Amino acid sequence: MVIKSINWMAGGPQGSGVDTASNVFGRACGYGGLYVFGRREYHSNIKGLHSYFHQRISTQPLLANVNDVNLLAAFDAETVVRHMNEVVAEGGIIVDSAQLNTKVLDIPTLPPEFKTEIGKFMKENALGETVNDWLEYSKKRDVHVFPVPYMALLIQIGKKLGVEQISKITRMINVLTIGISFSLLKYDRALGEKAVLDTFSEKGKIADMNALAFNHAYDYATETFKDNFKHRLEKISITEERIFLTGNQAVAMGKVLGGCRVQTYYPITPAADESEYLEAHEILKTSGGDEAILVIQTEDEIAAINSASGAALTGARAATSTSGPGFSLMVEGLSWAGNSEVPVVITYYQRGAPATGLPTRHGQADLRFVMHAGHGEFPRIILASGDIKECFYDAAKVFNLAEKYQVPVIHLLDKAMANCSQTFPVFDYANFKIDRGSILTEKDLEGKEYRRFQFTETGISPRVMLGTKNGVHWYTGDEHNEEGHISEEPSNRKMMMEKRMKKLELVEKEVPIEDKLGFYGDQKAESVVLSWGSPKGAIIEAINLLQEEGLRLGFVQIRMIIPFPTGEIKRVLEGKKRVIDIEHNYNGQLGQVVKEQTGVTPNFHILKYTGRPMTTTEVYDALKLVLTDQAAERQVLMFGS
Amino acid sequence: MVIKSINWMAGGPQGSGVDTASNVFGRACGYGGLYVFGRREYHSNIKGLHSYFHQRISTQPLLANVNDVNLLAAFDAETVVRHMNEVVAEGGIIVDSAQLNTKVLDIPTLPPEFKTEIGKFMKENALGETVNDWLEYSKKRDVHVFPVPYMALLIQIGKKLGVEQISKITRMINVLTIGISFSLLKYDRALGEKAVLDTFSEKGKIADMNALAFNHAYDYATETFKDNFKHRLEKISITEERIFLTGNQAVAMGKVLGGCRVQTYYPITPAADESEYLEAHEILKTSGGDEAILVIQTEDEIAAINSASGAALTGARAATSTSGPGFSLMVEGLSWAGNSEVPVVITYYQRGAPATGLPTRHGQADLRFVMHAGHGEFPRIILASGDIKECFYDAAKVFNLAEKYQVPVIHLLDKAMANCSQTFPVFDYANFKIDRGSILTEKDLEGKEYRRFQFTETGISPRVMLGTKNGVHWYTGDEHNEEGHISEEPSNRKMMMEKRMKKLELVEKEVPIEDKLGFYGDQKAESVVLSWGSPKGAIIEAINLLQEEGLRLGFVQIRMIIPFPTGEIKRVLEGKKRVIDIEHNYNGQLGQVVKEQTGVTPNFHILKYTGRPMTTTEVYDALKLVLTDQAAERQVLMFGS
Amino acid sequence: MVLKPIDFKVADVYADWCPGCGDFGIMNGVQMAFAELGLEPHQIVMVSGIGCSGKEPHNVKCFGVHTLHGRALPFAMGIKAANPALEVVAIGGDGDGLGIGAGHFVNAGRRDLDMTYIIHNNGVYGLTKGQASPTLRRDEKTKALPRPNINEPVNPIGLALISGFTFAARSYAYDVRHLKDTIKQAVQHKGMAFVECLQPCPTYNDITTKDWYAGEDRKDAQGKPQSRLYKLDEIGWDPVVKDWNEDFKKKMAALEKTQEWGDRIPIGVFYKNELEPTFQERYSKRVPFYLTNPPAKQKLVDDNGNSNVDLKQFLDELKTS
Amino acid sequence: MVLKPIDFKVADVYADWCPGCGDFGIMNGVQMAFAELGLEPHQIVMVSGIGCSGKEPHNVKCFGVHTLHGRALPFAMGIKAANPALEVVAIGGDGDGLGIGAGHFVNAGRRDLDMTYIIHNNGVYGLTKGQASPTLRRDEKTKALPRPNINEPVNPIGLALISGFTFAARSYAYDVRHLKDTIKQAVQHKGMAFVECLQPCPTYNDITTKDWYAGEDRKDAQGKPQSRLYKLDEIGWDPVVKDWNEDFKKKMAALEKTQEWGDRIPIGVFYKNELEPTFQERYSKRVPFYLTNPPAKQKLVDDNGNSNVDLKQFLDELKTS
Ligand SMILES: Cc1ncc(C[n+]2csc(CCOP(=O)(O)OP(=O)(O)O)c2C)c(N)n1
Ligand SMILES: Cc1ncc(C[n+]2csc(CCOP(=O)(O)OP(=O)(O)O)c2C)c(N)n1
Ligand code: SF4
Ligand code: SF4
Ligand SMILES: [Mg+2]
Ligand SMILES: [Mg+2]
Repeated sequence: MVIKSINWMAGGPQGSGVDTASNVFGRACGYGGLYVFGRREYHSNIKGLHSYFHQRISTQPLLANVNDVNLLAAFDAETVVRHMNEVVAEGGIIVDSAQLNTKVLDIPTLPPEFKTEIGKFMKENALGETVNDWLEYSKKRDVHVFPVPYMALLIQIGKKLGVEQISKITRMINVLTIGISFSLLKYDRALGEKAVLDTFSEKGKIADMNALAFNHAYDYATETFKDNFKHRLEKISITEERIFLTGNQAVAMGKVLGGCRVQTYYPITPAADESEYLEAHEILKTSGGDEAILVIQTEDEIAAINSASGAALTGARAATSTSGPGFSLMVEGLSWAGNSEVPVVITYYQRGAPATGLPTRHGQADLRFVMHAGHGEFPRIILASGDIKECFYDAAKVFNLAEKYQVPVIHLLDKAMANCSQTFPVFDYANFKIDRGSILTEKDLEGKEYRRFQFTETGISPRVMLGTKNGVHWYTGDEHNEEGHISEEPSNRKMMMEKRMKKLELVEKEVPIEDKLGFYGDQKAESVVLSWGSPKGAIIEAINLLQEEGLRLGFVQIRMIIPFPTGEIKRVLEGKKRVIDIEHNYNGQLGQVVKEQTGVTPNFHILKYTGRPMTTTEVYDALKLVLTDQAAERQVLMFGS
Repeated sequence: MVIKSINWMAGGPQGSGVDTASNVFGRACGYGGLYVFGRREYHSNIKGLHSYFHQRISTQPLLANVNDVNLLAAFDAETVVRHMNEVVAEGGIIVDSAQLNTKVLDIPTLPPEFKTEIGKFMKENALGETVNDWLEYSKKRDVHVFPVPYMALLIQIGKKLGVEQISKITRMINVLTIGISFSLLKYDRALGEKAVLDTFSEKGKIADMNALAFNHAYDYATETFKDNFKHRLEKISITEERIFLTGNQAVAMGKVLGGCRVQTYYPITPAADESEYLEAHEILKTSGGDEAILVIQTEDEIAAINSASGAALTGARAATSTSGPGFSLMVEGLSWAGNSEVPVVITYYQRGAPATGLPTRHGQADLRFVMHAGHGEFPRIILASGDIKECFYDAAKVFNLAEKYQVPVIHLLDKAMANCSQTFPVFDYANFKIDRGSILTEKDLEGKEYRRFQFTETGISPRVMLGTKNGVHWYTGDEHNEEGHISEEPSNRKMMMEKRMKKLELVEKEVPIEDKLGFYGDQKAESVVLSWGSPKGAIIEAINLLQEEGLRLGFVQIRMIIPFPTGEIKRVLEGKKRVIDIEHNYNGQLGQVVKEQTGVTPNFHILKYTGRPMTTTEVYDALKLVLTDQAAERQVLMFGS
Repeated sequence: MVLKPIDFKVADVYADWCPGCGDFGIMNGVQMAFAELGLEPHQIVMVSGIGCSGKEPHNVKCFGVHTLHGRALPFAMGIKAANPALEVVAIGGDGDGLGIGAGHFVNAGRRDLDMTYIIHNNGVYGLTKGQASPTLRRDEKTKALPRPNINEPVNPIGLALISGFTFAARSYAYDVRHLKDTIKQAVQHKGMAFVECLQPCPTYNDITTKDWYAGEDRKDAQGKPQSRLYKLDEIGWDPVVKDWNEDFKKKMAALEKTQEWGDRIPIGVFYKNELEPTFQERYSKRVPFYLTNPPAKQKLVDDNGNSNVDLKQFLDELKTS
Repeated sequence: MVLKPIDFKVADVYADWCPGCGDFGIMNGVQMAFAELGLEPHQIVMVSGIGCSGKEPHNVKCFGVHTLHGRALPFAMGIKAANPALEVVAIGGDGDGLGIGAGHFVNAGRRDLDMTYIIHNNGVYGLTKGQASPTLRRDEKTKALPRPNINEPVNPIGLALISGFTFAARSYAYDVRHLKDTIKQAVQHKGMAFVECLQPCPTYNDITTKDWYAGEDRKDAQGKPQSRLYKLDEIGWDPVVKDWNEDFKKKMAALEKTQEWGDRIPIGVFYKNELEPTFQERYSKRVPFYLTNPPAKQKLVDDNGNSNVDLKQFLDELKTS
């Protein structure tokens, strides 16, 4: 089933309102009963460098993004240069007419290596040096160009508003392009206006100013562009309740649901938004008494993990949220938590790495790292969500796992998920159970001698929270005896190691299969895709497309990384003709893990490490090559600027 | 070939001179042309808790330690309790007669979990509660007991010396037991005396005092113990020059040889001894001008790795030295070094983990961690030495690898190697070559435009040191272009990732096979042992013993962990009936890596994670069970207190 | 039930410090202080770093959290913030707190959680065998150092004052009475309290030894050693800031006092300010029920075992239909 | 060849700070200072952390080492120690240097390497979109904060003084001339120099803005804004410690000056002491050829390509036969 969609993109300098525009656009579509999938790209920069937002819109639920752009709203010249070729035939480009004469190679924000690239492109295609020359090239590919005198329009708007300050009006370029866009797409103006008003609702007069700008631009375009731009966005009527949200927001809500009451963090992209969102909503509505989530910005990530562990010992469900560089600093703390059996949760958003890497870009190259992070051997659970909905439920579940098995849990996410935005039917959470595991209270302990690390059949010792009467006990990062005191005795050491490690066997046994992996597509097909994390949506969409063409394919999404569902995966993979590993990294890390665990070696790899997430288009193309025996063993995807 | 040896052990509270005694003992044996292999065990404690030193002595070169003790010098009651059963029939125990009536369960330093253990032992064997009762049990096993009135003897010695201060004489218990030991073993008294004098040579009068104590005790024993203790230590005459040293010392010397001129460190066991040894020898003798190694104690390990990287950028060969907890903190810095192609060396001494773990005990559980440490993917080289001699040469070689390939190199060691002491023929180092890789100077650069990260065929870009005229350039932890400026361009990103990663292919190609793995034993045998690091010696000795019994076995020691010598290992392992993985960890980590890399799954595991190193005895026993088809898939070794 | 110091002892754990180590004194001081404060073991959490000093919680009967090298404060902060009803006392070595942990030290001052931090100042890294700690003076060469110390020392109380600790004191491991009193004041202080405890390390620090503090090297005419330590109390020192106007002055005076070293070394409370609102007070302004229903005590769950959270407040903002 | 500021510009790198960002001013100040100091690009290494400020080296033509968040000082220390001939200037944000990097800051003071550290004090974590940095005052709520800042601010110059920096100054991003002069003095200072540079962040800090510093909110009768900043020079401030006796007094005076904020904010050199031996001097006592043949310059190798080291000194100690 090919999901038909209209694909709109806004691009411009970071700080010029690309995000806001896209949010308005997405909401407006949501109000019209449409599904939205938004992909957001931006530099590690606050103002000036290129950013863009791709909104895919459909009447059908969307799982991923695609390459195509039907309508590009270019705030500036660079956007034209970077995205022109993504616009499909019969698509359109909204461009500032003042930029038409800009010389492409004079755009100051283009780095030399990119200039070299486009220089080559210009030469190959005999392109002139101005934006206009470039657009002429597009026109030859049947792309409509809609030049709009942004400044002139803004001045008209400013006059209507009685605002003269240039900076105040230029800020509205974004809303202006939405007005133009919706007009071109013939979308319901009222929904656009409502989205504008809602988005700026907390900013008083600004909301009205923007609404006026929107309408002015809408009118202008309706009057000006009479050529028959064929793409249409039409509202439909729906009855179900839907939400429009990002991965960060889904995780935050999931955490609250799961009982998280202490969140520590040190600012880092793309994790910090989650913590700030939580702090903004710190006082919780509950069916019981007063509750709140305490969000603490610590001095660094070392403090973040260790404070969270400290909090967890008191009985508060506690988490910290970070990305690669921060997690690198948490490794020692993780090791302590593992050794002391602390139920602490680490939400880990992968991004382009190594080092500072591509701080605002996507990556999935930290799988092996999280699996083995920390000196020594200790149990941990790793759950990798594959989409926003999983983000939500997993973010809640991890706290149950952490407390039940008394282990640190890593919830593994990535930038693509964190920053994409999607519409969903309102999440159902009414029956989400809280399982706190084995906890002893003051009463239970009366007259007893409590040993925190008592040897038990399962390896799980009943917990007592710090502060509980009759339950005084000790923790140490050293190897310890049942009381929690330092012990260097060999036989105690052996038993303690085994006590800790065997908890993983229990997890393996008790966690239901559907939380460990997802299976999609055709179970019986001779080819199977193997993946984890954010490629999920693109893979499912691609499989569906291939299915339509009679190319059959299964897809196993690995959700639980540790303990690894070895048996199940082996069963699914064994005997397949093609095992196709798809991930956002260089080494094909999941493929390696699968090989190590199951003995099955993936024979095809579709990898991407440009920092940009895979699209359905790319995955479809690459898989088709594999299935038609035209692919190399290793395909490296490159789409996206 | 069974290596015959005499095994002496000294035990007592930490701080009572166990180490010094053992050093004296070992040196004295060395002076007599004998080979020594010393194993040292101590608590994470400065004074009071039990420590011991096992010295194995032979006329043949020794590769490892064994379980047996022929003569135990017990400084205190606890030593008797802990080691009595290690003393073989016809062996002996030197014990303080004042301790004979000590009640075993009253020894204050015994932790409750150990008391439970020995309680059980006492019950099972119907042992009485005093040290004497225990020794009676030993006597039944044909062990000689030599009670010595330590205090009375010391007072006599004090009188001779004119020293009354009790604390000054009690300090000499250690030397006293050596006098007794050498007398019982009928070893050359003069060599013992010389070892005492040399050991205390920097302490003035103390040397003489100790020599007197040694002689006094020697005489006392000769007169007192006429029973025929059958074990003998005999000097032999040799012509070659030998040294007696620890792993820490070997690494330090290797570093200096390899050109290390900046060493940063933060104190941690068992790494710090190396840095302090270097600092004590900071001014170097060279064939050229003045040189010195700058040793810097930093405020933490984060500073240590990053300062070392900074130093490396200036052209100084730079290293840092640490163990698990410290390395955990270096992970982010490692990632930066990988991304910026910094030739920095990390000397990593594994110890009992996780967290603080067993800080003074042994472990090999950080293999997977070092392989994958750091967010993102970047090249690193990992070399794992298997004995003191390899420690020395590898410590020098790693600097060549680091500079030639411009990657961080991890030299992986462990506590067993760091703290064992051994005699060797003087290392031959006259022809050790320094290879600094591709470096451009001021002259080379004249009139040229330099790009630090220039794309090249091999992935290696010529280096320029900070400060070089005409060579200004940039580093960043962000992804960067050839100049070293931040770049988020997808195609540049792809090329940079590939540039960095492909250097590993070159390493793989250029490093000679003998640096990648060692092969011992019978290549054609149907069983092969797989191991890395310090078990090497015990495995070789065990194989030799089994060989004598007609049980044939090969052994492949993996020395280069990254890049992994996949092809070579596959060749060695494939088609073998038994692949036996031997390591000091819980998971059989090297086995996992081998499975992942070669597809070959080890079918037997001999593992140990008590924090104590494997002995030849243990490995021999375990292998024999495997070869005679009596072994479980997984054997967990437990020897050593 | 009024407890005695002995009730804070741990029966089956051997305190494995060297004979004569100042840590014994500090342990006793802590136990006495807890007893006199009328606390019960379960009300207290002792959090430590790694070092000889870091082992202390194992020898004190209350909740003990022996953490990582340099990280006592972050753990303590998480504990205290999640359950402000607990009496949290963090302790650690000078290397632990002022070397690897210095960043947490500085930032803990800014946060002003109502807890106590005691640093064992022995001038060395004890447990790693005597390297220079950040408090060792420049050019000093203690026993185990291959070369004299190349760095200047840090000024612990000075650093605490500049970092915003609202209580700063110094005591001495062998003056257990004084130490006990000082710890009591620190625990009772409303705000983040710092105690620098001078601690001889007989094994590795052969410079600032017990004898040195006691002035064994400078006896008066009668042959009586002239202790180097004197009590701020005795000179009528008033550390308490009574109104904000005198705050800076008192801070500076305290700082000046830290300059005294060598022949006269002051011990006692240098500075104390309870005017500053604590973290608890600050946060309670935002979340009024924080102290009555802190994170550690919240229910999370309803009677059916479901999460008690109503996500409406989030969802309403996100709804598009 | 005398270089001009423009010679320190980097042609093909776009400086991507927000319009009006104080970082532009700082970049200019640095470039001007380097030119006026008569330095050539290859003699200088600029080391930075991560943040908006951390990008600065890419816009200055000299060796640039853009490191990790909070780690500029450790890298700089390694560089300077290995090659003391280099002029090393470390820079970074206030979050970078005083939050995550505070431990290095404190310990760098103790080491007193002869280099310079410039902190860009903008009160926020710029590059992560405006969270509170350690210098933001309590209860202040800048644009991006969901809640007012709950922590007290750190006092950067105070912390430098207590930590043993031997030079401490403050300047202002938009007073490029003053900034240039201050940086020059810092670089020329023998010892570890600290410069706090007040830096408006027009995007996230809407409290200490350019207008606020300029006093646009308090105009005199003539309508002229009354700048909040004043120069220590102008009040005849003498920061230089001429002999050790006056050291503490001058330090305290400097500290007292840091208390001024709000209506009158001093800029200039607060404190300067060159009596203290630098790390270089201290180490040279042990290794006399350190400055002439530092680690970065040693040969390592003999004419045959072999290591030039003679291990005899080690081996002799270890020999048993
Ligand atoms: C991350 C890390 N680095 C180093 C160590 C090794 N280590 C153990 S104790 C210690 C220092 C102890 O000195 P101090 O903090 O002054 O405590 P003291 O022993 O003197 O009481 C160090 C460095 C460690 N445990 N963890
Ligand atoms: C270890 C680590 N944690 C977090 C981050 C994310 N990060 C990037 S810049 C920054 C803060 C920047 O603030 P500041 O240091 O004040 O510099 P400014 O941007 O204000 O100049 C942070 C936290 C990181 N890069 N590395
Ligand atoms: S080494 Fe020093 S601090 Fe540690 S226990 Fe011994 S005396 Fe105490
Ligand atoms: S966010 Fe602030 S500090 Fe960063 S570039 Fe923009 S104005 Fe400058
Ligand atoms: Mg100490
Ligand atoms: Mg800042």
